Amino acid sequence: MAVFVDLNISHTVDKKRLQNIIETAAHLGYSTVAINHVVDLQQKKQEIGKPKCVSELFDQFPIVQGKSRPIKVLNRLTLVVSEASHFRPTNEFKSYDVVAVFPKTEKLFHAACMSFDVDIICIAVTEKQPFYFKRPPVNGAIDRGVFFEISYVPAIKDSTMRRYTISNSLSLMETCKGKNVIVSSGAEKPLELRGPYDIANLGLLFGLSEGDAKAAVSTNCRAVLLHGETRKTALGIIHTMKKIEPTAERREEEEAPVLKRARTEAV
Amino acid sequence: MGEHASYERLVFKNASVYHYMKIDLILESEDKRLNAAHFKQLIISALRDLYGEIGAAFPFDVLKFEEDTLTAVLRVYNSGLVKLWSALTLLGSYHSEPCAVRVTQVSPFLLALSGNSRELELD
Amino acid sequence: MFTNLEKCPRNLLVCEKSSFLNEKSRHDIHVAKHFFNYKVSILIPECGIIPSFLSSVVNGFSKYYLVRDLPLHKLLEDEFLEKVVKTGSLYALSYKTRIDQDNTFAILPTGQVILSVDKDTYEELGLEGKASQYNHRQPMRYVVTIDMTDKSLAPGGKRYKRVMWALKEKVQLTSDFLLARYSIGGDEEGLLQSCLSQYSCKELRPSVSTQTLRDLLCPSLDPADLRRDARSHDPQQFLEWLGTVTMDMSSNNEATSFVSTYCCPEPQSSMSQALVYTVTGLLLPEDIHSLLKELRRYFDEPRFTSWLSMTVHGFADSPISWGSTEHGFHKGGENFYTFVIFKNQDYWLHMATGANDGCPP
Amino acid sequence: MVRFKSRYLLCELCVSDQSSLQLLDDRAVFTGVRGAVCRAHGDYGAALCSVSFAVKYLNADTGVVFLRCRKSHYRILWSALPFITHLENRGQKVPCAFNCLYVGGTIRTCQKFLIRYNIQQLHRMLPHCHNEAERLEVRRAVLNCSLKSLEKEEEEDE
Repeated sequence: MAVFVDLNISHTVDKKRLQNIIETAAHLGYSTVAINHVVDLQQKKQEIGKPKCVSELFDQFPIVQGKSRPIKVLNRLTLVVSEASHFRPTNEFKSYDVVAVFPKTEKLFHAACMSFDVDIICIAVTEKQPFYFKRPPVNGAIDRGVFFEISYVPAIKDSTMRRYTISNSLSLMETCKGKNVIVSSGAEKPLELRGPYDIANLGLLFGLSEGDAKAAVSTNCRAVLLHGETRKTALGIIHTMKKIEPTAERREEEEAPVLKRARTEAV
Repeated sequence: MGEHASYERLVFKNASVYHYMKIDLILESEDKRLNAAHFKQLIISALRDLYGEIGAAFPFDVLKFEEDTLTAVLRVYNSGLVKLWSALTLLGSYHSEPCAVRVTQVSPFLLALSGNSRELELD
Repeated sequence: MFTNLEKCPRNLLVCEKSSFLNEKSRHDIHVAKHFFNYKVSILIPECGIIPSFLSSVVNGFSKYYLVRDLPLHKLLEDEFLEKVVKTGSLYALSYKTRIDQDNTFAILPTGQVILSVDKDTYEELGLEGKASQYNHRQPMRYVVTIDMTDKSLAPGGKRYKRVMWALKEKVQLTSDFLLARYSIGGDEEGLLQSCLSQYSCKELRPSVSTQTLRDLLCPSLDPADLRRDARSHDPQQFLEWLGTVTMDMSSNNEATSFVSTYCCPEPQSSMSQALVYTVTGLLLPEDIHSLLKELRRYFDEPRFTSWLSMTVHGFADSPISWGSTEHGFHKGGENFYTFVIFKNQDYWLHMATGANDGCPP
Repeated sequence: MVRFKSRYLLCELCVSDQSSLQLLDDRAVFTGVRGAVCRAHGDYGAALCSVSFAVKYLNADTGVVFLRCRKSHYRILWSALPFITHLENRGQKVPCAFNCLYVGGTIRTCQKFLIRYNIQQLHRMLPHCHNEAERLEVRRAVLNCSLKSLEKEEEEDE
């Protein structure tokens, strides 16, 4: 029981469209959204840039429907990896609130589950899953508090992809038993977004139970965000940042322990 | 107290055989018109896409449809609720033009649809 | 075929049949215990305009206030407690907070404060509460109940100080609130306003709307027959019909028609006109009780109809439904009751709640 | 390790012309059945069935087919089979119907059933032989074929 979150709004350079999508998300009752920057590491010369500051997007963020708060917008990085050597955590990661990885091979999936310092592992929805989900890596990911993501927009757009989405997520559920799953949109247009209760219902088709399906758009997303925070900070206990003042020497600032590690555990 | 009705109490669990849904159809271009029959046909075709001929055969009713606002109230058997709802969620186009269905409220009681406190706006 | 898709959330419907003249009749308790009412709609068959005695009752409904960004501890300070909470019945419900997502607060006229909060807030708050009934895998929502009338919570006491410390220093729980206060004298006009003068406070009156329906079909009702064994329609069918009327739907379809096969339940009769009268806002149980009393008087004069109905909807995001029974929002958050009042002072009462709710009393 | 439970559907392909069975292969049956599931149960049914769906065995001589799918969804597959009126392979249409004989949890139980079924069929068909010579011919053929090639039996029936 937490606020509704959509962690996958596709980034476009078209600012107007992005604003439109975020307004629609706020209207549908999402309290937090993340703009997804995809970097395909297969292609050469792909650099992980710093994301644009979200505050440039709006002068005033749209109010979430039925609430008096404005919507929260975050940045997310998704790395498409097909070779293990491509994945190199860099400092740029820290400028994103959430980092996801889309492993293309079984070996990488294993590595992503067991060792990569990421928050989300994307599940293929536009093609047939090229490998089986094995229990050890999936359990490893669950233990580490990493979440699996299913995007539903391809299922709206195309009948074949709908089949892949459903069958891939069903085979994932056979292994993970509905734990550590989030459902997000991947929307490129406002009309592709769906309301949180609709998604909670759609989760039943993906093999989730009713409670798990609602958690997939709310509590699990909250856990992802907290997990992201632990990556940015030292386990969420110490937060270091540079002081911008030119005269002052670099100092470590200790913030109050906002997070306890236990809280990021999967729910 | 012979003249008055004697006290009687009944408790029903899952008494209602139906669920009711209040929905909005949103089309990209606003000049398209459709009537209740077209609307139902659209939903049936969405059901057929997702659940095939067998899925498209289950009954549901369009209790109310307003052509100017494209809002509707549907009635569906409990066993078909999840199917109908998910078909509406995955409905993405009408006559090859993007569209979306927004579900405003779902309830096992039709009366509850007439008093949704989430619609209260005091500003 | 797809068994996992055929389940749906449970719902409860409690039906009672009794007479207002029955000494043991509990109708007033049921009304009084349903604290946060959002909408009342009255259906009077064969009636064109609302009788003046009814509209005057409705006009006398208590005002309510929308207060912006009000810290919860303000409502629990000694001064406010003494002046407002303990001298009349105060109803407070956080506004624009959703029970399945946000922290939701309510103050009941019994002096109980109910905080339905998420896990983070609960842990920071450090007040004793219990896990919400509607949790999944791990508790993510907790309900804290503070009884301000409890002696150990008297202002100045140790426990009181702790509560205030938690709400003031630990976490500043702030929200928009809907407030209303019922007092018999009604002398303290603006008492609430003066107490909360430093916050933006808007006075609101319940809004009223009237709708006349013509030529409709209506099921014939027999007060003695709640269960409807003998006849063919049951309480659900009646409630469904009531729904179609209040939402103005056609109810004379053929069984073969394509769009809708809904029909008015048999046996039926036709009605030349009917009046639907709705009041919306934060409505107090006391006011609803007086409305109910007046509705019973409707039959003092000879009328064309033998029954009328009153439906009261609760707030979907209230943390309680009846008394202190927990209320939740799964898909619909419905909690409402319907009185069907008969000429001979018999009544039916239907109380309904949705999936994440306790059973109505 | 938890085993994923499967169901095997033992089906018989009924055709008017026995030789047309030779036109079929695993692939044709696979696409035909998948198409039927998709028509009858839509994208959702097709997606459910596609998890571990396979044509395990096809005997082009006797028309015996083994289909495998997950235990939880075999009814979806089963209920779509009656709607198949023809299969297609390389542009050639083979009108046929699926007759589901047995549903088992392992290939082994299906095989046992198939043997029993074929023996039954043999007993049923044997009295139809027109003369002693035909009967002897059948007997010889049955004795000739080893236990390994069970499917031969049925061929002799015809």
